[in-house]
Amino acid sequence: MKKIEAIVRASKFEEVVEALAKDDIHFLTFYEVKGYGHQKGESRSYRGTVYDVGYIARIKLEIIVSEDFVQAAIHAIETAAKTGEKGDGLIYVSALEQTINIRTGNSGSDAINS
Amino acid sequence: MKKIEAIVRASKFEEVVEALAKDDIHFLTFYEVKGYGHQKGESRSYRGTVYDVGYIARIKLEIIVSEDFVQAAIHAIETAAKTGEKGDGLIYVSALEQTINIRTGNSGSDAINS
Amino acid sequence: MKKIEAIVRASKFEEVVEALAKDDIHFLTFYEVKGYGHQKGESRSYRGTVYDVGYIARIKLEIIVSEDFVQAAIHAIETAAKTGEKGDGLIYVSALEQTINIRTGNSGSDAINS
Amino acid sequence: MDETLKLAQEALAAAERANFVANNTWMLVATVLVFIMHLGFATLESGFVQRKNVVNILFKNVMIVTIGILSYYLIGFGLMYPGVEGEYLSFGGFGLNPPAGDAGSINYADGNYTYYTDFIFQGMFAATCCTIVSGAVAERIKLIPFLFFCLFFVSFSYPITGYWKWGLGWLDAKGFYDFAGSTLVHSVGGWGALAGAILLGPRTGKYTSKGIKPIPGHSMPLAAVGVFLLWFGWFGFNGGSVLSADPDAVSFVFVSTSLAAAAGGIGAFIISKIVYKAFDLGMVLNGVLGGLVGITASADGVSIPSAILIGFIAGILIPLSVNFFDRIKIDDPVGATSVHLVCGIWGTIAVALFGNYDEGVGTWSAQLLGIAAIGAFTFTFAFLLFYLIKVIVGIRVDKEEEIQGLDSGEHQAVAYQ
Amino acid sequence: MDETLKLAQEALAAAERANFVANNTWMLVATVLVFIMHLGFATLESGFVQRKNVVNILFKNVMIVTIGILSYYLIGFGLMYPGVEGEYLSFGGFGLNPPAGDAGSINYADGNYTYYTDFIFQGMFAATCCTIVSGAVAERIKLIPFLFFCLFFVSFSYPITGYWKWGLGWLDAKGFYDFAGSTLVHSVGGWGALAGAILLGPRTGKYTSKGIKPIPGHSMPLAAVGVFLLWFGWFGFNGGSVLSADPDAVSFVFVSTSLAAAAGGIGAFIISKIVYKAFDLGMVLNGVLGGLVGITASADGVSIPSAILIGFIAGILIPLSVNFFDRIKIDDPVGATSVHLVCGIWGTIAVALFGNYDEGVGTWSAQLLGIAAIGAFTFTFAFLLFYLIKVIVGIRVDKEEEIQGLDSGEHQAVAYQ
Amino acid sequence: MDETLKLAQEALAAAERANFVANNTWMLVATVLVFIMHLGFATLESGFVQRKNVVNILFKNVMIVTIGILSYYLIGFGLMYPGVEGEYLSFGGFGLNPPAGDAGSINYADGNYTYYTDFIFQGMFAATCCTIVSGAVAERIKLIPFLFFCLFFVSFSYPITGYWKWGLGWLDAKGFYDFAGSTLVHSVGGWGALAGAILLGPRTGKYTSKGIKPIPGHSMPLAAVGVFLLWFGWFGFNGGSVLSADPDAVSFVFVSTSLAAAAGGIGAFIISKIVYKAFDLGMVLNGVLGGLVGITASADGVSIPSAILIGFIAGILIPLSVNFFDRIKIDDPVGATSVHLVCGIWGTIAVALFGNYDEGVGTWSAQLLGIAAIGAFTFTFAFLLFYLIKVIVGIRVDKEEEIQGLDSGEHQAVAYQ
Ligand SMILES: Nc1ncnc2c1ncn2[C@@H]1O[C@H](COP(=O)(O)OP(=O)(O)O)[C@@H](O)[C@H]1O
Ligand SMILES: Nc1ncnc2c1ncn2[C@@H]1O[C@H](COP(=O)(O)OP(=O)(O)O)[C@@H](O)[C@H]1O
Ligand SMILES: Nc1ncnc2c1ncn2[C@@H]1O[C@H](COP(=O)(O)OP(=O)(O)O)[C@@H](O)[C@H]1O
Repeated sequence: MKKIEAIVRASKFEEVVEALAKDDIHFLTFYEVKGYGHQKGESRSYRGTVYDVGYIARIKLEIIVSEDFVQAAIHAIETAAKTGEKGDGLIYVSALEQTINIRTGNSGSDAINS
Repeated sequence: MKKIEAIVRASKFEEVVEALAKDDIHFLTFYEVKGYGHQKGESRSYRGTVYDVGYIARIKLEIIVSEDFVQAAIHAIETAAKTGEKGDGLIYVSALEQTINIRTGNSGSDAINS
Repeated sequence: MKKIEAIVRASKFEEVVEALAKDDIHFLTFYEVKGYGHQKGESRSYRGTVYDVGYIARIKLEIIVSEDFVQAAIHAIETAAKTGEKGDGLIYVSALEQTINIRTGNSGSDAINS
Repeated sequence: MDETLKLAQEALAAAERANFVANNTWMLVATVLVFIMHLGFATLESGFVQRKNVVNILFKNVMIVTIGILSYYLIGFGLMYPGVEGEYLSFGGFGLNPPAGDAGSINYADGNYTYYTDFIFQGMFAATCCTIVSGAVAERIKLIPFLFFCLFFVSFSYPITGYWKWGLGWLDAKGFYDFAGSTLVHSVGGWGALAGAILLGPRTGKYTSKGIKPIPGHSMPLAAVGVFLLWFGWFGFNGGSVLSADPDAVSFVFVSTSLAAAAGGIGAFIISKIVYKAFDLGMVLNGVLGGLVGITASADGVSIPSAILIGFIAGILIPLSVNFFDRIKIDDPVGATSVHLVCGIWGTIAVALFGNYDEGVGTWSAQLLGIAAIGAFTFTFAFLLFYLIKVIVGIRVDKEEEIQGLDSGEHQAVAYQ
Repeated sequence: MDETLKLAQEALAAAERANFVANNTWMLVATVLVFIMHLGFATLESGFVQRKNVVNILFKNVMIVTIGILSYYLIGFGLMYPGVEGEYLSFGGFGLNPPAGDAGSINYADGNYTYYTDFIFQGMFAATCCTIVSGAVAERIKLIPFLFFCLFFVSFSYPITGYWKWGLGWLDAKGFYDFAGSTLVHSVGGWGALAGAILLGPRTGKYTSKGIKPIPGHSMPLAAVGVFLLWFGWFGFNGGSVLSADPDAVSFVFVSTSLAAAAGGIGAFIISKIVYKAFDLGMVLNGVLGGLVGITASADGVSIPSAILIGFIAGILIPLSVNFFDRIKIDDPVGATSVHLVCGIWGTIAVALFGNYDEGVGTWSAQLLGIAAIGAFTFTFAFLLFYLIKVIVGIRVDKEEEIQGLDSGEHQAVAYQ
Repeated sequence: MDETLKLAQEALAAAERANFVANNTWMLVATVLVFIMHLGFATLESGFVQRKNVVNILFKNVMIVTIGILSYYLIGFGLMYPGVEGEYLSFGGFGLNPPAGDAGSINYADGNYTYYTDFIFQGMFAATCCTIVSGAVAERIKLIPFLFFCLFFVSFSYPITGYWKWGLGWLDAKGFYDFAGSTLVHSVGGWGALAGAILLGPRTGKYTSKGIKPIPGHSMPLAAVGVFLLWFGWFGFNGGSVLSADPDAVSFVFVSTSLAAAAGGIGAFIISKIVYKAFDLGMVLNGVLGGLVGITASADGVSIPSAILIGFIAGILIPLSVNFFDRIKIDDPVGATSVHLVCGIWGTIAVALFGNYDEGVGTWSAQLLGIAAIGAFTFTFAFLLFYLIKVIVGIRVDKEEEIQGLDSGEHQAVAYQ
C-alpha cells in the first residue's frame, strides 16, 4: 500500500476530490495546512501598515491506495489542482508497511475496499 | 523506528490514548482532520435546505515507536477505536530512516525513551 | 527525496524557519498539532477547579528535501528548536518514492527546485 | 387676585414645559434605540455571511451609518419634510434650518419635540434602508460601487417616497397609512435589496446543477445578538413613531410590537419544523424580525389579537419566502428580501385588513396604491442606479476574489486571527 | 376670577398629565432595559456552554422569550394580578382586559403608568425565570420537552407565586418583602434550575472516578458581554420596580444596585484568588451577577453601606456555592443555581437583616416564610413537571448525541463555520 | 378665591415636580447609557488584542468598573465635588452625604436631578479613564500592578483634575471649558495610557530590525460591536452632560454628536484610503471614536457645520496619529492614545476655534492652559505611579509569558475552546 500526500489550493480542493472520484478513489483524509514555497505569502494591511504574513493557506490530502491506483491518483490530482501559477503545490508518495481497517480488521488493500 | 498513523473517531480518542498508555505508549501527536470514506458525511439543515457536508470529522494520531511496540500499538488502537459502525477509520504504518529527539539529541529508539 | 517531519514549540517556530532559510531550505508546510510526551500538559483553572488539559500545543513541520539537504535541515531544526526543557519535540525522516510538483510537473528533486 | 392669575399662568406654563420635556425625552430615547438597530443589522449580517467576508460587511455597515446620517443632513431631511403638502416632490433646502425661538422648540410639534429631535430621530431611520440592501448583496458586491449606491439611495429614493406619506405628500392625501414604516422603510430597503440581488446574480456555487447548495453563515451567536438588538431597537422604532410620549399610545405600541415579534418567532418555528423538519435557528430569528416588520405599519391601530395574528402570519411567510427566492434563484445571504420586503408588504396590507383608523385612512385601495407606487418607484430607482453603476464601473468582484473572500480582496484583512 | 379658576384647573390637569407622561416613560424605558436582559442571558449562557451546543442554547433562549411573553399575555398576567387580595390562587381572566378610559390610563396607577405599560413591564420579567433554568439544564436536555416545561413553568408556577407577593396575595399580607424579585424571579428560576439539574443528572464525563472534570465554556467574550448586558438591564429591573419615576427612589435604587454589583465582583475576585488561587473570569462575572441578585430584594430600602455589604457577601457566596454544587455532583454549566438561587435567598434574608421598612414588613419570620413557601411550591412544581415529562417522553438526549453535541443532533447545524 | 390660590399653588408645585421627574429620568437614562460604554470598551479592546490575551483584557475591564465605581463612592466623588470653588484641591468627605429632604432632591440642582443621580452619573464616567489606559498597556502588563494603578488613578488623579473644571475649581474660574470631557475624561485617560505605554515599552516583536510588524487584533466583529456601543453610550455621555433634559440643548447635542461621529468615520476612511491605500476597518472604527471624542468638549456650543468639521478633522488625525506613535515606537494595541489623547486635545482646542460661549469662556488662553495643566498633572501622576509600581513589584510580564499569552499565564485559561 502507498500513501499519497498532496498539498493543493483550497480553491481547487473540490475539483481534486471530484477528479479522484472519477478514478474510483473515494476515500481520503484532508486538513488545513500553511506553507512556504515559491509563492510569497498573502499581503495584509493593518492600521496603516502593509505586511506579508509569509505563509499561504493550503489543504493537504492524504490518500491510502494500493499500488495500482497510485499513478491514476497522481494524475487526477495533478490535472485538477493545476493553475500554472506559483503556489500549486506538491504531491509525494511513500510506502506503507501495514494498513489496517479498524472496523473490519482487514489489512493491506482489503483495508480500504470494504 | 516506525511511524504509526491512525484516523479515529473523536468520541473514541480518549479511550485510544488510555489503551495505548496501558501498553506503555505515552507519547504521541494528534490533530483534527476531515475525511471521506464509507461513512457519508453529516447532514446539515440550513434555511430550509438539508444538505450533506460530505466529509466527517476525525482525529489523526501519529505515534513514533520502535519496532517491538508496533503490534501492541496497533492492537490497542484497533480495539479501543472500534465501534463496528462505518466510520471507524484506518491505521497505517511506515518506516522511518531517522528519529532525533530535539532536547537530548538522541536518535533511534533512544529518541523517545529519554 | 526525503520527508523530514519535526514537532517544535510554537515559540521556536520562527527561529526554525529562519535557521532553515540560512541553509537554503525555503519550502515547507506546517500545521498546528497537539501532543503527549515527557512534558505534562498545561494546567488550567476553571470555576475553582484546576486541571491538566493533558496535551501540549505544538507546531509540526513537513519538509520535502533531496538527500543531500537532510543533515543540514535536521541540524538547523535541532539547534533552533532546542531549549533543553522537556517538550522540545522530535524530528523524524522517511523516504519518498515519488515527488511531483503540480505546477511544473517536474518530479524528483526538480519538483522543489523550480 | 392678580397675583393668583399670574401664579396660575406661571403654573400652566411650567406644566406645558414639563409635558414638552417629558415628550421630547422619550423621542430622544427612541432615537438612541433606533441607532442601536444599526449594530443589530451589523451583527445579524456578519453572522449570516461567511468568515471570509466579515470585515467587508462590517465595513459596509459602519460606512452606511456615517453616509446615511450625513447625507440625510445634507439633502434627505429637506426632501422628506419640505413642509409642502400633497406633492410628489419638493425640497425644503439643504442642511438644517431650525425655526427661531419657540417655533423650533416647544411650538415646533405641539410641545412633543424640538426641530433637532425631529431631524435626529428621522435621520436614524434613513440609513436603515441601505443596511437592508447590504445584507442581500453581501459576499459579492464591490465596496465603492455599493457605497455610491447607498449615497444616492438614501439621499434621494428613500426621502422622496418618505415624503409621499410621512412628509404629507400625495399618498398621505390618498389615505395611505404606514405607522412606522413597513413600506416606507422596510419594503423600500427590500426593493433595493431585490434589485441588487437580481443584477448581481447569485453567489458562485449557490445554485448548482445538483440543486441549491446552502452557504451557511459563519456565526450563529452574532446573528442571534443581531436579532435581539433589533427587537430592542424596535421599541424606539415603533414606540418613537407615536411622535410623543403619550402613555396610552406608546404603551399600546410596546405591547402590540412585542406580541407580534413573539408570534413571528412561533410562526417560523412551527413552519420550519413542519415543512422543513428542522429546528432552524436562522428561520426563527428571521421569523421574529418578520413579525416586527409586519406589525410596524399598524402597531398603533390594531387589536392585540390582530397584532399577534399579523406577527404569526409574518413568521409563517418567512420560511416560505426564503424558500421561494431560492427556488427562483435570487440569492439573498441574510434573507433581507423575505424579512423586509415580503413582510413589509404583508404588514401594509394588514392595515387594511385589521386596522381601526379614521374613515378613508388605510383603505384597501389606499394601501395597495401605496405599496404599488412606492414599490414601482423604489425598484426602478434602485435597479437603474445599480445598472448604471454596473455598466460604468461594474458591481461584482471577480470570481477569484469572491472565492478568496472580500476581506482579503478588498481589505487585505481577516476578521479573526 | 372665574377665568383664573379655570386656568388654575387647567394648569393642574396639565401638570398631572406631565407627571403621568414622565412616570410612564420611565416605566417603558425600564421595560426595554429588562427586555435586553434576555440577550444578556442568551450570550452569557452560550458563552458558558461548549461550542457544540451553542445553536441549541440560542434557540432555547429565543423560544423562551417568545413563549414567555405570549403565555404571560394569555394566562400569566391574569394569574399574577387578578385584582383579588390575600388569596393563594385567583384568576383575573385570559388576555388583556384594560379598564376603559382613564381607569386604564392616568388613573390606573395614580398616574404612574398605564394598564398596557403594567402588562409589558411585568411580561418582560416573566420569561426570565425560564431563561435561568435553561442555563442549568444546558448541554443535555431535549429541546421540545424543555420548551414544554417552560410553557407550564412560566404560565402557572411563576405567576402563582408572583401573585402571593406582588399580586398582593397571602404572603404580602404576611409582611413578606421582595422589592424586585430576589425570590419571586431569581430564586424561582433557581429552584426550577435545581430541579432540572437533579433530574437530568450531570453531563457525561463531568464527574469521573478521577474527580471533577471541568467542561469550560467556549467563549469568554460572549459570557462577559452577557454580564454587562445583564447589569445594564438591571437598571430597568430594579429601577423600574419602583413602579414610578420618583426621582429619589429610582436614583437611590441605581446607586444601591450598582455598588452591590461592583462589590459582588470584588467579593468573588478575592475569594477565588484566595481559595482557588486563580484570577477566574467566570467567577468574577458570576460574582457581579450575584451582587445584583442579592440587592434585588432590598435595593430600595437599605443603607448604601449595607447594599455594598450585601453585594460583597453575595460575591463571596458564588465561588463557594459553585464549588458546593460540584461537590454534591449537581452539574450546572453556567452556575445559575449559585447565582440566582443561593444569592436570591441571601438577598431575601438581607431584607430582614438590613432593610428599613415599615413595622411588620420584611421581618425575619415573614422573609423565611416567603423563602420557604415559594421554594417549596416552585421546587415541587418544577420537579413534578420535569418528572412527568421525563417519564412520558424523556428529557435527556442519548449519550451519543450528547457527545456529538446538541447542535448537530437537534438542529443539524453548527454555531460557527 | 382663596380656593383658587391654593389650586394655583398646587398646580405650580405639581408642574415643578413634573419637570423634576422628567429631567431626573433623562439623567438616569443617560447614566445607563454611559454604563454600557464599559461594555463598549471591553469589546473594542478584546477585539483588538490577540486571542491569547482576551481573558486578561476582559478580566481587567470588569475589575476596572467594579473598582472604579466603588472608589469613586469612597473618595472620588468627595474629591471632585467638594462644594468649594476656585481651589486646586479640596475634599468633601468620604462616601455619600446627601443633603436632607428637598435639598438633596428637587432643590439639589434646580429640579434637574437628585444627589444620588448626580453621584451615579458622575460615577459611571470615572472608571472610563482607566479603561482607556487598559487598552494601551494591553498584552504585556501584569494584572495586579495594573489594578493598583487603576485604584489610585481613579481615586485621585481623575477627580482632582475633574474638580479643577467641573467641581468649579481654579480652571473653571479661568474660563476653561470642556463640555463633556474631551480633556477631563478622554485626555486624562490618554495621558495615563501614554505614560503606561512608554514605561512598559512595546510588545515583543512589534518593532523589529525589519520595521514595524503589525500585531492584528483577533476579532473585528468584537471591535465593531465595541464602537457601536460606544457611540450608543455617547448619547448619554454628551446628552447627559447637559445636566438636565432641556429639550433644545439635549436634542442639539444629539445632532452635533452624531454628525461629528459620522464625519470622523468619513475622515478616517478617506485618509486611510489615500495615504495607506486600504479600506481599513480598524481605522474607520477609530475614526468614529475620534469624532466622538473631538466633539465632546463643545457638543453644546458649536454650529452644526463646525461640529461636522471637528469630527472630520478628528477622523483625519486618527490614521496619522496611529502612524506617528508607531514611528516613535510607542506601542498602543488599541490606538487609545490616538483616539482619546490626540482627539481629546483637538476637541478642547476646537472650543476656542469654533465655540460660541460667553465672554471669557473657552478662550484660547483658557483652553491651552487647561490642556497643559491637566496634561502635566495627569502625565506626571500616572508616570510616577507606574514607575513606583514598576520598581517595587514590576509591571511587565516576562517574555515567555508574553509569548504564551497572559490568559494562560495570569489566568490559566483560554478565551475560546
Ligand atoms: N519542499 C517542500 N516541502 C514541504 N512543502 C512544500 C515544499 N514545496 C512546496 N510545499 C508546499 O506547497 C505549497 C505551494 O508551493 P509553491 O512552491 O508555492 O508552489 P509552486 O511550486 O507551484 O510554485 C507551499 O506553500 C508549501 O505548503
Ligand atoms: N483510503 C483512505 N485514505 C485516507 N483516509 C482514509 C481512507 N479510508 C478511510 N480514511 C479515513 O478514515 C475515515 C473513516 O473511514 P470509513 O471508510 O468511513 O470507515 P470504515 O472503513 O470503518 O467504514 C475517513 O473519513 C477518512 O478520514
Ligand atoms: N513518540 C512520539 N510519537 C509522536 N509524537 C511524539 C513522540 N514523542 C514526542 N512527540 C511529540 O513531541 C512533543 C514534545 O515531546 P516531549 O517528550 O514533551 O519533548 P522532550 O522529548 O523534549 O521531553 C510531544 O508533545 C508530542 O507532540
